[in-house]
Amino acid sequence: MTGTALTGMMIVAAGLFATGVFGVLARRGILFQLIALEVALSGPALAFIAAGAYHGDAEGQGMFVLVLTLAAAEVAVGLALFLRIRRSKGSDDSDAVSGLKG
Amino acid sequence: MALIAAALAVTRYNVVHALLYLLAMLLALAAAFFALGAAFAAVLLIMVYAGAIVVLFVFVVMAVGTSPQAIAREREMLQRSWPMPAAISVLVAAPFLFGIGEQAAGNTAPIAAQAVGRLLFGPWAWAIELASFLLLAGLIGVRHIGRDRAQEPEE
Amino acid sequence: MALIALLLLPMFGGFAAYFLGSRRDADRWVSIASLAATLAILIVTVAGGDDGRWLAKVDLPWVPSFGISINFALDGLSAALIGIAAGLGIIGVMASWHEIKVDSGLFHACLCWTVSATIGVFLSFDLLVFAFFWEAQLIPSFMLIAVWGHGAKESAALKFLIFNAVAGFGLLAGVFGLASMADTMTFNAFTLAELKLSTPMQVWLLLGFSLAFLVKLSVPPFHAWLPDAHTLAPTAGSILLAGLLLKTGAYGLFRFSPMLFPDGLLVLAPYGIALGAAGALYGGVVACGQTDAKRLVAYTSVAHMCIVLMGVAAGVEYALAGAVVEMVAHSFSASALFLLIGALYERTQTRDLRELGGLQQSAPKFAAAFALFCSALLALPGTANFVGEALVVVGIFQVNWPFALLALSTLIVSVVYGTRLLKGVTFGAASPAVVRDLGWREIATVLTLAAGTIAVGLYPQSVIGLVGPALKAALVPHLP
Amino acid sequence: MASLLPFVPVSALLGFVLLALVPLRLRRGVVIGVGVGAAIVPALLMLPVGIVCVGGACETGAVVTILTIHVGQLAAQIAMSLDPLSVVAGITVAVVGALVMIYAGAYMSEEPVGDLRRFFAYMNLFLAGMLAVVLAADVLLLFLGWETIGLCSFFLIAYYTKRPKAVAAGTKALVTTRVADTMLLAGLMLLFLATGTTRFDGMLAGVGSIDAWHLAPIAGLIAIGALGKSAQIPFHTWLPSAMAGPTPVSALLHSATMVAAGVILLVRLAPLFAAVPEISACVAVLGLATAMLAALAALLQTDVKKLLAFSTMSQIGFMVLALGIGAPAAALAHFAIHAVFKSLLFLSAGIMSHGAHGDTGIEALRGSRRRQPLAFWTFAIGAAALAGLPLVTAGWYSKEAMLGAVLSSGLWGVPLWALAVAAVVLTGTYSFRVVFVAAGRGPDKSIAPWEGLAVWAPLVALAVLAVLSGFLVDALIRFDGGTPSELPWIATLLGAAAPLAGVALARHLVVYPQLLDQLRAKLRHRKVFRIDSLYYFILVRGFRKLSQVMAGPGGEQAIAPVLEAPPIDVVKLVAGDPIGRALVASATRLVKAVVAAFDPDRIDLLWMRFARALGRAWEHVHRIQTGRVRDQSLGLALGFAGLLLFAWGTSWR
Repeated sequence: MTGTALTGMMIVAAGLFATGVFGVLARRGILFQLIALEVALSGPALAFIAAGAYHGDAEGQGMFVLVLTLAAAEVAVGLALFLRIRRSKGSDDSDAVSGLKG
Repeated sequence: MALIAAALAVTRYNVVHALLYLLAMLLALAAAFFALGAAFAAVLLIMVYAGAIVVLFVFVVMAVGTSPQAIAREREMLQRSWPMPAAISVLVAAPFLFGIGEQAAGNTAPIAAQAVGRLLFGPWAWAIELASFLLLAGLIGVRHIGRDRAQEPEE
Repeated sequence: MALIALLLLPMFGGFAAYFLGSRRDADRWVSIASLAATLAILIVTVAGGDDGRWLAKVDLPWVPSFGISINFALDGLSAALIGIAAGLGIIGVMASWHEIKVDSGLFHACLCWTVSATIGVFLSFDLLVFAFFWEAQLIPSFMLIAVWGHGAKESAALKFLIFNAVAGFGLLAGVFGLASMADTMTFNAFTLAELKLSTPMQVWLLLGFSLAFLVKLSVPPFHAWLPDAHTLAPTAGSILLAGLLLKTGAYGLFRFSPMLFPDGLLVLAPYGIALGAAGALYGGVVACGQTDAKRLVAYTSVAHMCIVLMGVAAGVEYALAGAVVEMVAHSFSASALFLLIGALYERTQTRDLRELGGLQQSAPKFAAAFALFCSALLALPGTANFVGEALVVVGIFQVNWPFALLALSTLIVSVVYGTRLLKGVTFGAASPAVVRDLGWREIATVLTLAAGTIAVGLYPQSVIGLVGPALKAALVPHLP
Repeated sequence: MASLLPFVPVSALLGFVLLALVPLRLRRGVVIGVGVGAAIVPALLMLPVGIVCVGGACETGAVVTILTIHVGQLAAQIAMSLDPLSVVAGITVAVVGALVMIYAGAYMSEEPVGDLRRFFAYMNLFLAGMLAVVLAADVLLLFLGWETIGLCSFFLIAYYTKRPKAVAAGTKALVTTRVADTMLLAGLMLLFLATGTTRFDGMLAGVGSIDAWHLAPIAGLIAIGALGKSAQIPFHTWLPSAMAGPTPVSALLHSATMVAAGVILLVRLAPLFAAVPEISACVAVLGLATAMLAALAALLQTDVKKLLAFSTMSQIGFMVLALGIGAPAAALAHFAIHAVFKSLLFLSAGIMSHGAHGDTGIEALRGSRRRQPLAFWTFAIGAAALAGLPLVTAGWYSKEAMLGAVLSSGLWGVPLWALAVAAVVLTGTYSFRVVFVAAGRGPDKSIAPWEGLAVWAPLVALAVLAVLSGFLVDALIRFDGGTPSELPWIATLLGAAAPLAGVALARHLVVYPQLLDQLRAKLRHRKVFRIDSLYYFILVRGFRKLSQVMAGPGGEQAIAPVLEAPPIDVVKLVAGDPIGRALVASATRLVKAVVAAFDPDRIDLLWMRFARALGRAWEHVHRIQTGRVRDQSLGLALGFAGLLLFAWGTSWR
C-alpha cells in the first residue's frame, strides 16, 4: 500500500467525519441526526482500517470492531430515545427537547 | 464515492432516501476495506451496519411512518440553517487535511481474520469485555427508555 | 498522640452535641466538656514539653505515595493560639446560652467543628493537610452565620464563603507550586523549607499564600466580607470569627512566610508594611463612621489585624513579639466586645448607637465591663492591646520610620472610635428604659477575658516567653 | 524604706478595683469610705518615704525594680525611683489628692450610689496613675500612668453622662491629649531605640551618644507630648471645656496634678532638653506665650471655673518657661506650690458657687463674703498665692525663683523676663477681680451652707500650706539640685510690685466694669478662642466627613455632633483674617478632594459591584445555554475544532 493511498484514505475519512458533523449540526430531525452520527463514526472507522493496513497490524481492525460495537449501542439507545421523545412530545424535532436549558 | 453518498445521506429530506444513501455509503466503505486488505472488517461492516443497524432504522421508520408534511418541514429547517454547521465542519476537517503529510510506502499484505481474533481475545480481552458491557448497558437502557409509562400504574 | 487528641476531641464533642440534642442542655455541656478537655490536654502537653523548638511532634504517613503525612508540631505560638481557640469556644457556648433556640445541637456541633478545624490549622505542618483544614474551617463557620445569624444572614455568609474560598485557591496553588519544586513528592513544610528557590519564584509563591492569609486577616481591600459576617453572625459566631478565624490568617503569615520564602518576604515586606499601615488607618476611619455597634467593632478588627500584618512584615523581634501579643489581645478584647454587644442586642433588640445609651445608669456592671474593653480597644497601656501595638510600632521604627508614624496615627483614630462606641452605649439618656444587667454566666466570661487582657497587658512576658522560639524562627534575615 | 515605694499607688488601685470591678452591691457609706480611704493611704505612705529621703536616702537615688520583661535580647524594666523629683512630686500629689478626696466625699455625697461609685473608682484610678507617673523610673510605667490619667480625665469630665456638653468636652480632652500622647510615644520609642533601655537613668546617660539630628526630633516629639498634656499652646483648647466635670475633678485633675504631668515629664528629662537648646527655646517661647495669652483670656472670663482653668494654663506656662530656659528645680517648686493653691481655689470656689445655687458665674458669687466667710477667705488666700503677693504667700517665692532664673538665663533673659512680669500683673488682676467681686454686697441667698470637718479641714490645711510653704521654696529648690538665683534688687522690687499693680488694676476693673467689656469686645474674636474653632472646622469636621464618606451611606447620620457648633460663624470668624480664611479654604478643598476620591468607589461597594457584574454576566451567559441538542453539539464541535487547531498549531514545523 502506498503512502498516497493512505493519504487519500485519510482525506476520505476526514471528509466523512466532517460530513457527519455537518449533519448532526444542521439537521433537526432526530432520525437524521442519528444517521449523520453513523456517517461521522464511519470516518474514524475507515481511518483505523487504513492505518492498520498501512502498518500491517491487526489492531486497526480490532479498533474497528470496538467502533462498530459503539455504533450499535448508540443507535439502539438513540432510536429508543427517539421513540420515547416522539411519544412524550409528539415531535421528532430535537430542538423541542431543551430540559437542560440553563 | 463514499463521500458523495455521505453528503447525500445527510442532506436528504426523506428519511427513507437518507437511509438508502447511508447504505450506499456503507457499501462503498466496505469496498474500500476490501481494497485495503481488511476483508474481515468489510464483511463485519456489511453484516452489522448494513444488515442490522440499517434494518433497525427501517423498522423504526416503518413504525413511525413518514409524511409529506414531515418532509416539507425537514426541508424548511435545513434550508434555513445550514451555513454555520457547514463552516464548523470545514473547520474540523481542515486541521486533518493539513495535518496529513505524504507518507512512505507501507505494508501491503492483507491482514487475516485470525490475526484480528488473536488480538481481540488475547491482549485486548479487557476491551472486548468493556464493549460487551457497553452493549449490555445499551440494551438495558433501551428497555428502560422504551417502556411506556402510561401502561405502568405505579409511576 | 496528644496532638491528635487535641484535634479529635472537639470534633467528637461536636458529633456528641449533635446527637444528644438540646434536652437538658446536654449539647452545651458536652461541648464545654470536650473543649475543656482539649484545654487540659494542651496544658499538660505544654507543661511536659521539652524546652527546645518544639513542645511536641507527630509524624505519621497518610498517603505515602503522594507524600502526604499527618505532620503535627506544637510550639509556643501554636500552643497559645490553640489555648485561645479552646477557651473562646467555651466562652462562645456560654455566651449563646439563651440566644440559640433552633437546632441547638447542630449549632454546638458547628461551633466545635470550627474550633477543631482551627486547631488543625495551627498544628499542621504538612501543607496539603494545612490547606485542607484551612478550607474545612469555612464550612461550619459558614453554617453558624447562615443558619443562626440575624438579618440578611445568607448573603453575609455567602460573601464570607466566597471571599475565603476564592482566596483558598491562592493557598492551594501556592502549595502545589511549591511542592512541584521538590525532587520527591512531599508536602512536608520542613522538607520544602530547605529548597533553595530563586527569589522571583519565592515572591510568586508567597503572593499565592498571602492571598489566602490576607483575605482571612481581612486586610483592606480584602476586608469586605468581615463587617457583614461579623455583624450578622450570632454572638458565638462573631467570637469565633474574630478570635480564631482571623488569627489563622495571622498565624499562616507568621509561620509559613518566613519559613518557606525568606527571600520573597524580604522583597514583599515593605509592601506588607505599607498595606498594613494604610489598612489600619482605613479600618479605623471607617469604624468611626459606623452606627451599628457590632459593625464598628468589626472595623476595628480590620484595623488591628492590619497592625498584626505590619508586625509580621517588619520581621524584627519587637514587631513580631508585638504581632503575637496583638493577636492574643485582639482575641480577648474583640470577643468580649462582641459578647457584650450580643448580650445587649438580646435585651434591647438593637445595636444602633443612635438608639442605645444611658446604660451607665440602667446597667452599671455592663457599663463597667464595656468601659474596660473600650479602653482596651483604644490601646490603653496596661491592656494587652497597648503592648502589642507599641511593640509593633517600635519594631517598625527600626525598619522604616515614616510607616511607624502612620501606624502611630492609628492610635489617634482608635481613641475616636473607642470613645464613640463607649459614649453611644453607656452615656447619654437611657433610651431602653430597663435593661437587665449582666447575669452570672456573662460576668464570669467577661471577667475571664478581662483578666486575660490585663494579665497580658501588665506581664506580656507570659506570652512573649512562650512564643520565643517561634519568634526567632520568624525573623526576617538581613534586616537589622 | 525605698521598698515602700511600689506600694504607694497600690491602695488607690485596690480602691479602683473594689469599686469598679467587683460585681457586688455596695452601700453609699461603704462607697465613700472605700473611695476616700483608699486615696488617703498613699499620702500616709509617702510621708515616711519623704522623711527618709530628706534624711539623705535620695542622694544615692535608689531604684526599685518591680518587673522585668524580656523581649529577645532586651530586658525592659518597670521600676520606681526614689529621688528628689519623685519624692517632691509624689508627696504633692498624694497630699493634695487626699485632701481633695476628703472634700469630694462631702461634695459628691448627694449623687446616686452608682454614679458615686463610678466617680470614686475613677478618682482612685487617676490617683494611682498619677502616682505612677511621678514615681516612675522608666518609660513603661510612666506611659502606663500617663495614658491612665488621660482616660480617667475623659471619664471624669464626662461624669455627667447625660449632659452632651460634658461628654463632648471629655472627648475633646481625650482626643487632643491623645494626639500629643502619640507624639510622646513616638519620641519615647525613638529614644528607647537610640539608647537601648527603658530606664530614665540609662536613657539620660545615653543622651550624649546620640547625634543631634536624631536627638532633635526625639526631644521635639517628647516636648509636644508634654505640652499637650499640660494644655499649652497649641493644645490648650481642651482645658477650658474640661471644666464641665465636677469641681473636685477640676481641682485635682485639671489644675493641680494631671495637667502638670507634662511639667513632671520635662523635669524628669531635663538633661535631654539641655542637650537640645533649640527645642528648649521653642518650649520656653510656647510656655511664655501660653502664660501671657491665658492670663489675658482669664481676665475676660465670666465664669469662675473657666477663669481658673485659664489661670492654670497660664501658671503651667510659667513652669514650662522655666523649664525651657533650664531651671527645672524652680519649675518643680512652683509645681508643688501651684498644686496647693490652685486646688484650694477650686475647692473654695466650689463652695462659694454652691452658695449661689450652683451658678459658677463670677457675678453670681457676689456676696459670698457674707454667706460663706471661711470659703471666701480661703479663696482670698489662694488668690493671693496665685497672684504672688510679696513676702506673705508661697506663690511669690516660687514665682520669684522662676523669674530670677529667666532673668539670669542670658541674652534673651531680659525681654523674656519683662513679658513674664507683664503676665504676673495680669495674674494679679484676674485673680483679685474675683475676690473683689465676691467681697461685694450681694443678695443673701438662703441656701444651707455645707458644714462638717470633711469640707473645712481640707480648705484650712491647703490654706495654711499655701501661706507657709513659701519658706520652704529655697530648701525645695536646693533639695531638687538647683540653686536659688540671686537677683538684682531692682528686679526683685519690680517682681514684687507687679502683683500689687495687678491687684490695683483689679480694683479699678471692679469699680469700672465697662472697661472690661470694652476690652472683651476688642479681643473676643482675635485671641485664643479662634484656634479652637479652627481646629473644629479643619480637623473635627474634616475627619467626620471623611469617615462618613468612607463608611458609606449608612454613616450619614453616624456621627452625632461631637461638639456643639461653635457660637461664631466660621466665615465671620475669619472675615478680617486672610491667613485664617486661606487655611479654612484649603482645608475644605482638601477634604473635598479626599471625599471625591473615596466617594464613588469605596472598597466594599467595589466588591459588591463586582459581584453584581458577575450576576449580570450570568444573565448573559445563561441565554447561550439553550438546552438544544444542536447547539450543544455545536459547542462540542467548536471546542473540538479549537483543540485540533491548537494541536496543529503546536506541531507546526
